[in-house]
Amino acid sequence: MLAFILRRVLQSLVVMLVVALVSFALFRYVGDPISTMMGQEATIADREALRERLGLNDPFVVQFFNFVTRAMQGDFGISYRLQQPVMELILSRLPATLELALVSGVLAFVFGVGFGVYTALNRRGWLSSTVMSVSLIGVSLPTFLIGVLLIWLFAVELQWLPSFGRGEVVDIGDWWSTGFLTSTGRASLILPAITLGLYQMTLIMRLVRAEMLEVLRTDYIKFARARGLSNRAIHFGHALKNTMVPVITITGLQLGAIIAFAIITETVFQWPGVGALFINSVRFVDVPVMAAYLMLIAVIFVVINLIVDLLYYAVDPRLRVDRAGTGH
Amino acid sequence: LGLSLAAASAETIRWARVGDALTLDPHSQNEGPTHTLAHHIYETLVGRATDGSLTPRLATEWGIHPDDSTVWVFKLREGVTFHDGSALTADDVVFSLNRARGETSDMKGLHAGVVEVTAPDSMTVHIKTEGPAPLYVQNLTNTFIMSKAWAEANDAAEAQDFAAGEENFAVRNANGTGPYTLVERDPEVRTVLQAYEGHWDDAPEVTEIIYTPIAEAATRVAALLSGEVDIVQDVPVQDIARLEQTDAIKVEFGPENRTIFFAYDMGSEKLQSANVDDNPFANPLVREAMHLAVDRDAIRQVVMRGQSLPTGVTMPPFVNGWTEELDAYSAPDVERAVELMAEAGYADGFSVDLHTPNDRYLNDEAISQALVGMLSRIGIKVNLVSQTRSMHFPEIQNRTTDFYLLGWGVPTFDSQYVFDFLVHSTEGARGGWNGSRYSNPEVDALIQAMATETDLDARNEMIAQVWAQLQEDRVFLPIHNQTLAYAMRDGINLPVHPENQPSMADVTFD
Amino acid sequence: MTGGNMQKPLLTVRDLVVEFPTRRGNLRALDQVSFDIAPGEVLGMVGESGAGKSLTGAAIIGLLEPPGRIAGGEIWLRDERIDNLPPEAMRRIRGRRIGMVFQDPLTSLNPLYTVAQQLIQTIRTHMDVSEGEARRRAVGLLDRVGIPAAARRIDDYPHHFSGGMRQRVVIALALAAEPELVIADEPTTALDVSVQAQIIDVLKEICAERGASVMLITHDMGVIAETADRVAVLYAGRVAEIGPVREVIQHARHPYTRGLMGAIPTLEQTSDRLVQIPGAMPRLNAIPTGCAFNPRCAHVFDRCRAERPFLQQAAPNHHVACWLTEEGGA
Amino acid sequence: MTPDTQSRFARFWDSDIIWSFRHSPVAIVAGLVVVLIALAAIFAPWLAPTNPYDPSQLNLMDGFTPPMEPNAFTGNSYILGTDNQGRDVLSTILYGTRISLFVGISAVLFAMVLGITAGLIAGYRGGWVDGVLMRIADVQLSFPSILIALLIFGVARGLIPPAYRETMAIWVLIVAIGLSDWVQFARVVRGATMVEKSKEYVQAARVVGAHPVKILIRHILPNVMGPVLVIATIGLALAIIAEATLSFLGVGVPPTQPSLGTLIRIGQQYLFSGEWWILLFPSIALLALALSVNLLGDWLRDALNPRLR
Amino acid sequence: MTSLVQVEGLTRRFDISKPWLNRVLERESRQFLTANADVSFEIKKGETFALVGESGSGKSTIAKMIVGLLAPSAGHIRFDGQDMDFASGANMRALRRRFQMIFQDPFASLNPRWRVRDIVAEPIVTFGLLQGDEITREVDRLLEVVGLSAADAAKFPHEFSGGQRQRIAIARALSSKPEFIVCDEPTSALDVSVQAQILNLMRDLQDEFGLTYLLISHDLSVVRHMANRIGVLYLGRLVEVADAKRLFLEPQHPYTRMLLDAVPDLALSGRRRKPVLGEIPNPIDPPSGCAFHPRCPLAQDICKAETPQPSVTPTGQAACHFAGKIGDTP
Ligand SMILES: Nc1ncnc2c1ncn2[C@@H]1O[C@H](COP(=O)(O)OP(=O)(O)OP(=O)(O)O)[C@@H](O)[C@H]1O
Ligand SMILES: Nc1ncnc2c1ncn2[C@@H]1O[C@H](COP(=O)(O)OP(=O)(O)OP(=O)(O)O)[C@@H](O)[C@H]1O
Ligand SMILES: [Mg+2]
Ligand SMILES: [Mg+2]
Ligand code: NI
Repeated sequence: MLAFILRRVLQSLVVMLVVALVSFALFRYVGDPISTMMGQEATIADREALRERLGLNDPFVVQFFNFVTRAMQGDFGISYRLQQPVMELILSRLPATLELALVSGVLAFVFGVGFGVYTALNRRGWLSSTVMSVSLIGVSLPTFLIGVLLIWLFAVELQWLPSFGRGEVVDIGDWWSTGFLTSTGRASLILPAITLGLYQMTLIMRLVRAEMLEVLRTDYIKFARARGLSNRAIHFGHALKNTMVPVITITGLQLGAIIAFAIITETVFQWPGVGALFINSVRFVDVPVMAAYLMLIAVIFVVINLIVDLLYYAVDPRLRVDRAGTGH
Repeated sequence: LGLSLAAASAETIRWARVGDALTLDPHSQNEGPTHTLAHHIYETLVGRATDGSLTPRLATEWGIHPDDSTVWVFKLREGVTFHDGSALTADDVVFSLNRARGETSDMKGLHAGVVEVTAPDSMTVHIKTEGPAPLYVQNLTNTFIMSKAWAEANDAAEAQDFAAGEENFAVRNANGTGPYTLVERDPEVRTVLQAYEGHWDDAPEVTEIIYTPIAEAATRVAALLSGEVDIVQDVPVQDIARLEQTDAIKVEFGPENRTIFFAYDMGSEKLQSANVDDNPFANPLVREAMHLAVDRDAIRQVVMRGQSLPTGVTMPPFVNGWTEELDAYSAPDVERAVELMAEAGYADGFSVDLHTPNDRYLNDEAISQALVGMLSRIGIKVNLVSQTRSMHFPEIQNRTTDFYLLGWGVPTFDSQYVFDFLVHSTEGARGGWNGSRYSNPEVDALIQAMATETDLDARNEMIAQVWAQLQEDRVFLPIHNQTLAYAMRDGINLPVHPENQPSMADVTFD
Repeated sequence: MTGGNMQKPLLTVRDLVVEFPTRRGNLRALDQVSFDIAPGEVLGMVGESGAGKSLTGAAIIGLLEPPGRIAGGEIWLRDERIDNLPPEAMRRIRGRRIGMVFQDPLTSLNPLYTVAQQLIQTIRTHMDVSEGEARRRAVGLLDRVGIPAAARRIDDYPHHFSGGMRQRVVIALALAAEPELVIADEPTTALDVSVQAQIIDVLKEICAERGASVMLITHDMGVIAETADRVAVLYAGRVAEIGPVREVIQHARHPYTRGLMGAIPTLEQTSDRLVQIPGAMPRLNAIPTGCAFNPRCAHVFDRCRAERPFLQQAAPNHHVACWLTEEGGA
Repeated sequence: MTPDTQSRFARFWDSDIIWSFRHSPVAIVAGLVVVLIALAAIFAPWLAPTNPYDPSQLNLMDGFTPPMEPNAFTGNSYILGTDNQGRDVLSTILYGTRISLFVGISAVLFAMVLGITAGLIAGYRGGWVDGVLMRIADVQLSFPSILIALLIFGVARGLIPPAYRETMAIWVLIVAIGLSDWVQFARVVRGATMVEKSKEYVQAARVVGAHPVKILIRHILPNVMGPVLVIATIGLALAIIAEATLSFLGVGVPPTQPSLGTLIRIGQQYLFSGEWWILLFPSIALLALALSVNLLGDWLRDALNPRLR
Repeated sequence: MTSLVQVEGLTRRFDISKPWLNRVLERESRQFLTANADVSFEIKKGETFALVGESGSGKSTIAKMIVGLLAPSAGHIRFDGQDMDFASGANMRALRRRFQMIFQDPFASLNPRWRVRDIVAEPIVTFGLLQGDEITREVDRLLEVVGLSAADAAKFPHEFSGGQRQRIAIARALSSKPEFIVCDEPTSALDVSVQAQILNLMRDLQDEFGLTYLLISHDLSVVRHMANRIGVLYLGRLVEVADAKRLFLEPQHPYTRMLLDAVPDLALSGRRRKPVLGEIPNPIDPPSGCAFHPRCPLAQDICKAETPQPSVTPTGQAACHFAGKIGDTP
């Protein structure tokens, strides 16, 4: 067990180093940070001086090395754009993104699994076909369009829900601010969560359906039927639990994707999360924020992977003895 | 009755625009939205009225020293206090101006000619420049005054240094003399300001400001339509009509201090992206043809939805040196343009890249696209390279573009600002944005001379001379001056500010 | 039909027809299959792959997979007709009155639940007993099927057991609610030769002990010979021959059964060549008219091609579906 | 008719997959829509009333003409109206679909080639090769697809000389979308390859000493194509949407040659201002295309799964 | 008769250790599974040599090493006097052509996407034996040899039954005109009636082409029917090699005897079959000394301590401390 976690951590470090290396190799082509850091009156000499001071003239390897050594001490530098320590900036935005991801993830999971099971059990019913087709609409239109349409309908025309932002937030401790505790906070979550979750929901639904259909054909389900177990016990106790193993993986990876896809949703809904921060940083070539964000995403993926593996462990007893080493 | 009512009731304004102030440190970013917010918390020596004229703020009087034409004298307002209660003195002003000139300040470009700032007494400040600087005062409208004691106590005596690796205290905290105090600041999310009771001026009607940036245009408009915000800046031009028609919403218009124009490399031997071996832009006939090909009215009508002022000169009307004759533009004449192209030896046209930003000016990409269509009619095949601002501007600064769109505002309200950056040959501090590679020694000499000319009439004559030359040489292809539109709830009055720096302190309620 | 054994049969299958409506027509996978099983009896069911052995079992326990459906005939469990019961009623019969053991012990157990969980769930589904009581019974069952240290191993997961052990667990599960009839569909095919005998012994003993009847599906004649009281030979979805085991093995009447017997290599006698039935069993969509076996039969005559033979008594309690029987034997 | 005398076509027509297609109304409709859209896209230059990609044919004053109504200035009228540049919406949809389809298909092909190669090699060789390839896939996965596309776009902008940018943009887009998609293929192919390689027909080929490359391509590849095809169809729909999403973020095809996604992004700006047609028609086209492709993918998944028949 | 294949001291270990880090942390050493240990035997030209043993005893591993699908960890394989070294290309090519393999599962051993023609022709093409039309003609001929028709060449494998597919596999094996064919459980997936067809076919081919077989099976009766000599494997070791006929009459090793006793009795001779005791031990951690001792009724202390070496017996060889002394135990 310990070895397993250690392996994972080691692997993750390598993954993160590579992520950092690749991102650094790429940043230099994204644009020139200096042009947005200085006003139009700045002279060429001024620009050069700033460039020099920031070490942007150093060879890419040196920049990378500096970044890694500082990052190891938890120092990701100062945002070129917002002039605040990057770590603090990202941490202050993280709760918004995580809450959004969580809610949309839960929505996607609950509805995805629910519809997935339903459509698997009633494979030829008209309701199943309808659910299957309608859910596809969600993935057949780009996220930004869905977001804007929702705003238009629910915020402008019906005026039921807020069109932007997080509403009132409540600070919990130093590190967390939550929108769950206020009514405006909760109302503000609805549209972005739907926008973000729709795609994942469709995905999970289809996956659950496919896996469930597979599992329902297995011998042990046949044997369970032959023992006269109730349909409930068979569908939800035996079949669904076995379906969950692959579903957990995909959902886990999807959670990472949700956080990444939040970029679009956050932009559309002016949701103050890390995704919006990142996209603004790209526009401003705010290298420290971009680098830190990518590392964060890598960390989140690694953590999620780890959790997924541990969940596997909990769900599937077969893995408890022999699986330890094999990654997937 | 009405007056007392307005003053008594607490009025909150929820205000949205596209982006947030990047920092509260008043000297570390020379950028519009940052200054706009700073104007609510900090003050400058002189301000800018909505008609573009200078107004007294912390300085009540100013002028060139009668004995020394290189010294500007400012008399400070009595009874001004910072939000922490301390009184404003000349020391604070000296400190602030020096801070703004500092190595890490982004405002230093505006104070490049300053040699020394001194305080002869506690209410007077002297600013000495290298030579006579008759227009220097115009540079001060965005240079904010901080409390020396506060800054030093909080280790913020210099503007934020990016390379330092640490955050400056002044980035998220503020202690100004302005009409509002900072209550809450969550960058890019929400900034809350409260009226400062100790402010020297009349108490503003707006007592609380909640400022929320909303990046997406559609969302911004939606927020106003759904009543979630009261004032929206940066209204997309296409939505203005709809907003005007909406009950309980009105839109205020006004000209902005920014000209949108195209410029082309007319100085190089050969273009970087063209399919011909020479430089067609160096040919005056080609430049003339391009002018004739452009239909500015169509751009105004369709692209800008009527929300622009087409112009024939690269400066807005507020600017010293502007005249109606310069502003006039010729009607499009494609036939003539085609003839000129043939005359110039480009009967078959040529192809060239056009660089345009797509997230900087109102409909910047669409304007460029429209130009592509217009030029294609006279045989110039334009490849449009549309990119984000952080990619676009370096192309101009590094001279890697042949043909580009640029918007230029004139914060000093004087033509020299345009000449210095866009026209003068690239030398030292001048000509940094001269992507046209225009180089005319006579013009250069005039520009240098007008910088120190204290006789305003003579100076104005020089300005007119330069403009005449520029127009004749067709150095720029001006399109229009941007206009601004602020949309707001009915009952709110907020005049449009030419620098797009509205002050909520100016808001009145019906 | 009357058996020699005049006891009332436990299970009666009459003219069972199972069809698969497919796009290439209606496939008749079982065609008028009839037999019965007396209480306490072991009926062996043999036949080539695809002959319809498993389908017969599935039809009886009501687990035909769609689109398969019972298209005719009747199935009686004692006095109750069970082929047309509503699903819920049928569910209560499954496990409680008819148990089933499948071929592959490796896949028959849900890998995510311990043996105890699966056993207890099954017991409590059918019997109104407490959790503790169910557990006690479960341990007893495991003990009975020969799992050493059952009390300790009951909380293990299936993957902790070897193949043979798992099949014992499967048998325990099938017998958990003390059914009257156990259908064992090739319970030993997936196991090693050396373990097969162990499993068959356990199954047989424990059923005998409880007086349960067994329908033993297999294609291994050796297993049948040792275990069954009677045997039914299936060919292309039809019963070719049914009778006491000794009769069928030693005096097979149907040419197919005879061929089958000759095809089995044995330890005892060695000839150079095995008896070989030419050709292969017809596909369901191409079953010849008349006797399904006629294209492969050495004794075929005209009637075989035209008319389908039905089961006829050839000896006491021994029925054969072959026209030769009527002609007086080959 | 015995199987031997059936013509190739008859056998094809009678094959399970076609049969299942013929009996699925959803699949037929979806297939029809896809074919129609594809044909319309392919023949856009002949079908479209105007060429919206030729700036010299555009008249700015035609901009914002409502559908079926004459323009206030020029008097021109268009079936589906015009957009903000005076482009005929119908023509732009036709041309844009062409680009969207091209980008989508090429990106999926690119991802497929990359993913299949990596998957085959990883699955067949196993050991450290597998380890390295799968770790690369992990790294790739920890970069969300949009980010990859954004970065690649940024890099390409920096690397490609300006003169080629416009022509290269579309290829960059293809690479960007494709690169973010290959892992899926690689994983599926790797899994299937590991299953197939232990099958006896592969061993039979190895016994006669067949070259590994030949075994991979001739034996294993055809047998892992089923799931690959399913992912590819779903991936096609995703790629088309991804192209649209990227255009929302400001990277994508040149604005003078709008794709379906770009057109939607443009139209989206006019949602509140009353020019609904610029958004509505392209959205319908995109929805119809993506939905049909998805439905086809769905059907294919079920049709290829023998256990579900 | 001269020997065609000689196997000497053949050993195969599989590294089944956990990853390096786990080993370090859990202080475990590397783990190996010995699938075959020190196996030696020879196969004479024209004979059928059979290997029997329970599942996991290492039968397939030996087969794979002989045809080069797996590399031995130790030991030699000589084919017709030449050392087989699969790493050396050119030399092997010529040798490779002379042996072939038939697999157990006729469903998995034919590529479902290939036409029968291509499947059968694959060895011909790979070895470059024939060109163009000759290939087609040869394939047609081969199909007829194995009892199919030339028209079948254009079909896909799924259009055939299991027995027919195994015939196709045999045709493929014959296509390079080999002298030696390794058959790994060629009939265990087939029905007895089809099995008889295939076994007969194999015999006929042997007579016709003078083939040499290595036949692997767990079915003693099949082995009895086909083989000239038999090797019995237990946990990767060859415990007994004997002449086929005599092995069944006079088993020298207690394990062989046990296997024989477990074979179901079809003749209904009244012989009770005795289930084998216990189960196969874990091959990762085999018992000390004679691996069979935990299940052996004759086990003595010496069996736990010493690994018995093969000793000559009246019928061949056996690796048992009491070899030859068990014939008289009942
Ligand atoms: N879902 C189905 N659709 C069509 N035909 C089917 C289906 N399921 C079974 N069959 C057919 O029914 C026949 C009987 O199948 P069954 O499984 O009962 O055979 P079996 O005698 O048990 O064979 P085996 O020994 O291989 O288990 C076979 O020919 C089979 O092809
Ligand atoms: N690639 C491998 N890695 C690890 N262990 C293996 C591998 N291949 C075979 N083994 C092990 O080697 C032993 C012998 O396997 P082999 O397949 O030769 O047995 P077998 O006698 O053919 O059994 P069966 O009758 O089941 O086919 C088994 O314990 C098996 O688990
Ligand atoms: Mg069966
Ligand atoms: Mg084997
Ligand atoms: Ni009778």
